[in-house]
Amino acid sequence: MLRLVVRRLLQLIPTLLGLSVLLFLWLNRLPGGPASAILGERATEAEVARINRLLGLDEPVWIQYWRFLKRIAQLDLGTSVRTGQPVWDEFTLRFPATVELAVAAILIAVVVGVPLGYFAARRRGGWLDVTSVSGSLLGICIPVFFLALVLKGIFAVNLGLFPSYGRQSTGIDATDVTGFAVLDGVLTGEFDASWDALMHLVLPAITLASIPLAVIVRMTRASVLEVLGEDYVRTAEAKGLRSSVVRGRHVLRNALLPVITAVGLLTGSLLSGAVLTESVFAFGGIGSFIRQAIDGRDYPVLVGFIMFIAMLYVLINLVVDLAYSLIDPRVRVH
Amino acid sequence: MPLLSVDDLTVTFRGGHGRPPTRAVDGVSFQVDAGRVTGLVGESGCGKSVTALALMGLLPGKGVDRGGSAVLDVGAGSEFVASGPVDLLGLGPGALRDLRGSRIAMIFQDPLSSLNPVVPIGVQVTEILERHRGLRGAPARKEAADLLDRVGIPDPTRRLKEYPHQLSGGMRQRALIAMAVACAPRLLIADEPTTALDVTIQAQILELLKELVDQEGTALLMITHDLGVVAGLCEQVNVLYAGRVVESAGRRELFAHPTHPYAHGLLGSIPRLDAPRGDPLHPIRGSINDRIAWQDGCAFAPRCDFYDEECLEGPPALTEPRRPDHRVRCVHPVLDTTAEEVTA
Amino acid sequence: MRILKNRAVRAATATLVAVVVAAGCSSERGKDDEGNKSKDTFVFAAPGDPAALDPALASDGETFRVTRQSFEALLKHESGGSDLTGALAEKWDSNDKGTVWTFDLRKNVKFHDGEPFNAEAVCANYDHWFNWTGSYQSSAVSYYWQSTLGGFKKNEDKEAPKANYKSCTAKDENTAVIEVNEPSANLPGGFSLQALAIHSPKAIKEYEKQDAKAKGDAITYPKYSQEAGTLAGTGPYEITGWNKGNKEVSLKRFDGYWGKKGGVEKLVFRTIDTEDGRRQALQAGDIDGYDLVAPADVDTLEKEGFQVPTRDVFNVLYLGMAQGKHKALKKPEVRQAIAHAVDRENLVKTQLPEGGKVATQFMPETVEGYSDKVKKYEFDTAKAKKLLSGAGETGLKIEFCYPTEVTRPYMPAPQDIFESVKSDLDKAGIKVTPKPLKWAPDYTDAVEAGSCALHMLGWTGDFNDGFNFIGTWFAGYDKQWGFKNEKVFDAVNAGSKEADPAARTKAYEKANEVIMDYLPGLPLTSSPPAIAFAKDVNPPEVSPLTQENFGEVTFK
Amino acid sequence: MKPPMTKAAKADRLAELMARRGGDEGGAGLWTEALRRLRRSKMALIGAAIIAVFLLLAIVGPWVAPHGPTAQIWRGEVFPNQGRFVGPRSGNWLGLDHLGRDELSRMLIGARQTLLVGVVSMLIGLVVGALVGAVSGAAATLGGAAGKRVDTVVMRITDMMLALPSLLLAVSIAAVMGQSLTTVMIAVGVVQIPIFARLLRGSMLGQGGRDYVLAAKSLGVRRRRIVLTQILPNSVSPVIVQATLSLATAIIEAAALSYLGLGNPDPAVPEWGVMLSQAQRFFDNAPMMSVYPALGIVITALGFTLLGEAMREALDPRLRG
Repeated sequence: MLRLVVRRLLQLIPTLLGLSVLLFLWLNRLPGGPASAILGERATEAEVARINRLLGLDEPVWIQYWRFLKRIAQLDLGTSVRTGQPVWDEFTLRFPATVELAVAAILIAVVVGVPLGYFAARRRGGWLDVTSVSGSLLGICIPVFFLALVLKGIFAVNLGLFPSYGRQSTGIDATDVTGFAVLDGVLTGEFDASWDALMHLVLPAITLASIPLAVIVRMTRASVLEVLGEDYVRTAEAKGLRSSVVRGRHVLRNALLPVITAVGLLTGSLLSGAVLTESVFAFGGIGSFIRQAIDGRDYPVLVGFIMFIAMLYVLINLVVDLAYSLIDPRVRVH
Repeated sequence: MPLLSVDDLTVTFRGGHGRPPTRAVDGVSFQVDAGRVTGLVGESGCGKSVTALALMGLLPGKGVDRGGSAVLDVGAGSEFVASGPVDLLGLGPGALRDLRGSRIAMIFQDPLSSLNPVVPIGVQVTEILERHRGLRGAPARKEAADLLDRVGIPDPTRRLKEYPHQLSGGMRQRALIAMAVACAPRLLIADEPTTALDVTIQAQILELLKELVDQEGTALLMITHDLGVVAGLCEQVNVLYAGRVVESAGRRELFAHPTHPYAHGLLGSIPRLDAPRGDPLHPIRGSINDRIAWQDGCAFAPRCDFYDEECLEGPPALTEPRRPDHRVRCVHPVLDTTAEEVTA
Repeated sequence: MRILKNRAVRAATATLVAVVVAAGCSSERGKDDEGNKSKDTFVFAAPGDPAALDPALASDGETFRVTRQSFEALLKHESGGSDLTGALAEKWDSNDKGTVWTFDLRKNVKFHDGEPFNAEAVCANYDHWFNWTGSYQSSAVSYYWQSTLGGFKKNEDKEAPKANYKSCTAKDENTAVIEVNEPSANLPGGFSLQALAIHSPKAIKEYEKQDAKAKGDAITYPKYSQEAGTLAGTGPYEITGWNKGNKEVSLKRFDGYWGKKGGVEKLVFRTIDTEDGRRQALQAGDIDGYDLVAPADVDTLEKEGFQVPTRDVFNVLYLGMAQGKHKALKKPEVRQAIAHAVDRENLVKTQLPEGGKVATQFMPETVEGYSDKVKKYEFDTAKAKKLLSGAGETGLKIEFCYPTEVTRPYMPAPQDIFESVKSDLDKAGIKVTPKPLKWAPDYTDAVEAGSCALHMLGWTGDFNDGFNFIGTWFAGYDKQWGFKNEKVFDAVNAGSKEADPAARTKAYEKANEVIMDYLPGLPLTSSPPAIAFAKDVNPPEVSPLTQENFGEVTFK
Repeated sequence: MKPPMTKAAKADRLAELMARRGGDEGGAGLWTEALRRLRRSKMALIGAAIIAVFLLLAIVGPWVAPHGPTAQIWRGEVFPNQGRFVGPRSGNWLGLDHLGRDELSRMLIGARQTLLVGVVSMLIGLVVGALVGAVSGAAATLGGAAGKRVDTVVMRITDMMLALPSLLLAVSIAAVMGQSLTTVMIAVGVVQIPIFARLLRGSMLGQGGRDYVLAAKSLGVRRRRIVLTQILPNSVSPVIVQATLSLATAIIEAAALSYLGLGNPDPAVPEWGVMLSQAQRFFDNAPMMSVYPALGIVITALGFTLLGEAMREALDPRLRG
């Protein structure tokens, strides 16, 4: 098991190197530089030239790349041009928010999606099947930002049930332990802070959950349908087992295997892809930060981020595989 | 009276999706006597497996019509079932669940796909003990170990923790058998239990089944296309064709005097060591799909060497051309066969 | 394996239950907090995060909006107006040449860290800036110092502007004298810049060593500038916290303030980058006010009973023309034709918030030097057509850049304004090829490089001096415009070296007339950036320079 | 006693009876099977209906549109800065947009643009993705050790592409190429590439293990032929399904890009995504202005998705029944 982990991490290195080269060439093709991004309409050519010289952006690409490599070697992701802070700090500052959001979204998707998919499969062709499937499909078809706006308009602005933006209310000055607002509240006993953070999570999480939900419903449905046709289910029935046992032990446990992989990958994409949701709800996560980085040509942040995501993906796949080996005896990791 | 008497059992799959309805079992009648081994023989597609599933109540609820009756003497009753004879086809799902595994059990064809890959063997055995015998925890595991031991699985306590993919094909089938006999059912249905195994194992498994039924006094309904198995195991044989019993007789009688052209053909198509060199096999021509509906006449007619217009005048009835205990559904039974022509 | 799994599951459920239960019983308390919180905390939503908490290092309005509540410069603009008045200096004066500036400082003023404010303190600050080295000299860090007082004691970059700052001397406890080499149009206005606000010398000493490193490929702001409570100013509020994750800066009332104490106990600035986001937050009652209201929302908000006070205009939006890019623009008739083709009234009527005006010249009427006698180009499509055919440019094809994904105080809805102007030009028979670009850096770069034949850009004044407007464009050759015209350049520069305010104003008026005769581009509009407040707030005096002092805020 | 039948007569009679019995199951090919099931699936029918309408609009829309997309004919009547808009009325059945243009006309003309974006970007993803997938799939199934290596490398890259947030990718593309309809199409298309690649490769690997391929190999059929004539044809069905689904995602992604201000800039060719992202600013005063394009997008996307899902189900041998 440990060997697997190590092997995976080693495999990561060449990938990252290749990726970084591509990135560097790519980003260097982007017009405009950080200087003018900082100064906006106040930028004059001279200023831009000076700043670029100061940042060594006037040097040839390969020199820049070499510098970059040396930095990375020292585990230094560089410094954000826009905020003037170390990229790593910026990430660690904002990532927990995104993780919280992504996890909440996935939880919703799983808790709602799996049962829906299961019963849809059981009553295949029935109204529940049709509604749940096409309903979840509808989820995919609504542009996320529009869904976000509508949800916000209704539940935050008109009904005032949930806060309309951010992670925490201003009144509550929660002590920051892990950066995970909800968790912190529990740890420090500031339960009102936890509650507050939860409330802030609801709308963004639902918005973000719309797509994973659809995926999970369909996967669960398909895979349950498949399992229901399996011989071992028939065997279980032939033993006269109670239907609860047949469903739980024999149908679900097998049907959920593919769903788990899906959940893993979905989480990954959520962690990197919450750009729209976060910016609509002004949720101080990595998504909105990256969007600003793109607008501001914040190369170090972008490079760092993509490196970050790459690692993240490898890790997630690892976790999925390990989880798999826990549930599916056929793929024990040795 | 017999343990199980199936009378005019019909199973029809409603087409749906624009397909014509297909009648898989078309008025099958046969009997299984307590403690005896009864064979249900026929080539694939003749409806033997469907018959078995119908008896087990494992056919899908939707889109399937059942007819006729299958009366089983369940002995002592349960919360859902009155004791004594009950018509399996008339029972509700709850009742069937009570009977399945306890009074009537089944062994399937492919041992690998018939075992849940992600649940340890032990659990798959104990769960049935728990369900029907209320055994839990340690005693259940103990009992399970004994069962595995009885079906000849070495080192049972270790095996209990293992998963199906860690067992050999034979082991798996033994495990399935262990589950089937776990509650000493009155009737055990074995659907091609050896087809998926290689020959050496086949023999062992058949041996095992024989022992078990002898010890327990369990009646065994052996469903197979393999006449070898029939010859080795069954006391009473029913030959199925296109969803109907076309010939029914004791083993010796049948092998001695296969009277229905189909049965005759079946036996004729077995290669035999003592046959003179160059003496050709006599396969039955065509496939089971070349048939006509029973109500139009003999379904076997299209493949039959002897048929004529009489065969096409409505369904032939069961007759007893040779002996009262040898029933044949044919207009032109093959009566001129002599013993030495076909004997195993 | 299974055991472990179960344990994990149990743990998870346990926590979950804990959270929910806890939440359940504590939610009540949460509500109460909300209840009394709104009494003493004023939450204001800004469109962007501050860059640093040391205004001297910043060049963006969001930083200044925050620091202005905590740091004060020598001078300031009068509340709600654009005229200079004393802040930390009670009176100020200069010699006739305008090179020696004498400030009579306010007495018994204390910094937040208890240090006394006096002439030494002032000079400590100015010398500190003047002696900046390394990447502090980058205009990304010290833009305003350089644009008002030029370079540094030792310019490390030959391209840097030459120093105009000479010295600062403490004549006595309460008199500071700042000398410059050349008279400059940026003075005295520059002394009011938030970037030149005075910090406690103690703090400066302490954090001087921290360098703004140009590390690898970015300038790192010094650590102190990213933390609350490092610097100390003299303003009505102290910065107590900057929660970057939460995009929130919080300030506490400073009771030792020399002037009128802050109206509310706590100020909080939160960042909500989208217009809708800010509006909805206000409507939902999550915030007490926000800036940069979309014109479309002004009316809605007022209808719903929110307060949307109108600012005076202090900016100008213009239609830039790059003669270097498109030869036809070199012809005066073409430029005039375009001027006549555009229906600027319609922009004001339909696009701008209440209080918007048609711009007749390159500065708003609130600025000294605004002239009524400039040549006006009224909307007249027919005339435009005639001029074009006269210039032999009928069926003129031209590229028109506009920025996406941005709203500027002077340009509320770029795409809409663009589309209106475009359809005007179409009517006059000018074929426009639209070229949208991301605001920064794509758009700003393209415009700077003069690669946008037509483009929209604008300017918000830093302080009330004409040169701060026209000087930024027409003091000399500039690729953005791509024309050389000494007449214009001279007229513009005439005022800048002029020490006497009256004469200077005259010069600017002249300059405006010259510019509008030459018509390098077309001033479109001046629009007041709208700001909104909740119903239960007594808003501060709104400032044309968006320099609101939130100390004036109280709750009804 | 009837006269004896001739052999021929008997044969005919038999044939007749066998025919009467009706054919047996099986025999029907994958596609005919699938089609039969499709014709009976509600989802498929609804989806197809929606698509049909959409296509019709896309084709005739621009001709039947009463006004030009950019003509600010009623400019004087709409005041976005005062929240005063004009709703549906005779002459402008869907009212006016925020610049006094006829909303209906813009919707009609927008339909074609939206379709264009969807189709082209889907094709980009499909063609490139399928190529990549096919190569790496072929390499993996028949390329031996070297092939395996090729395959892993290719898949790594696609993994990375998948890992990158699609918007980030799209945005940076737009940044390089400048904003235009083509940019949007390419950006959205590129995002689809890895999906198609993985899909095709996956199902090719699946086919590669099948007996008939082994058979072909053992018979010494040239590898290229095996891939082209055996593996590929049997691997396309999931790709076709995905293509249908991609039409939907493409349209939505395009809308997202527009929301980020990277949509097709040219007001002369309104696209629903752009219209939506421009209109949502006025949601409070003129909700319908956002609702029209939003509905357009949602319904169209739903159409393609429904059809795609139905196809997926119809083609999935495991879900037969």
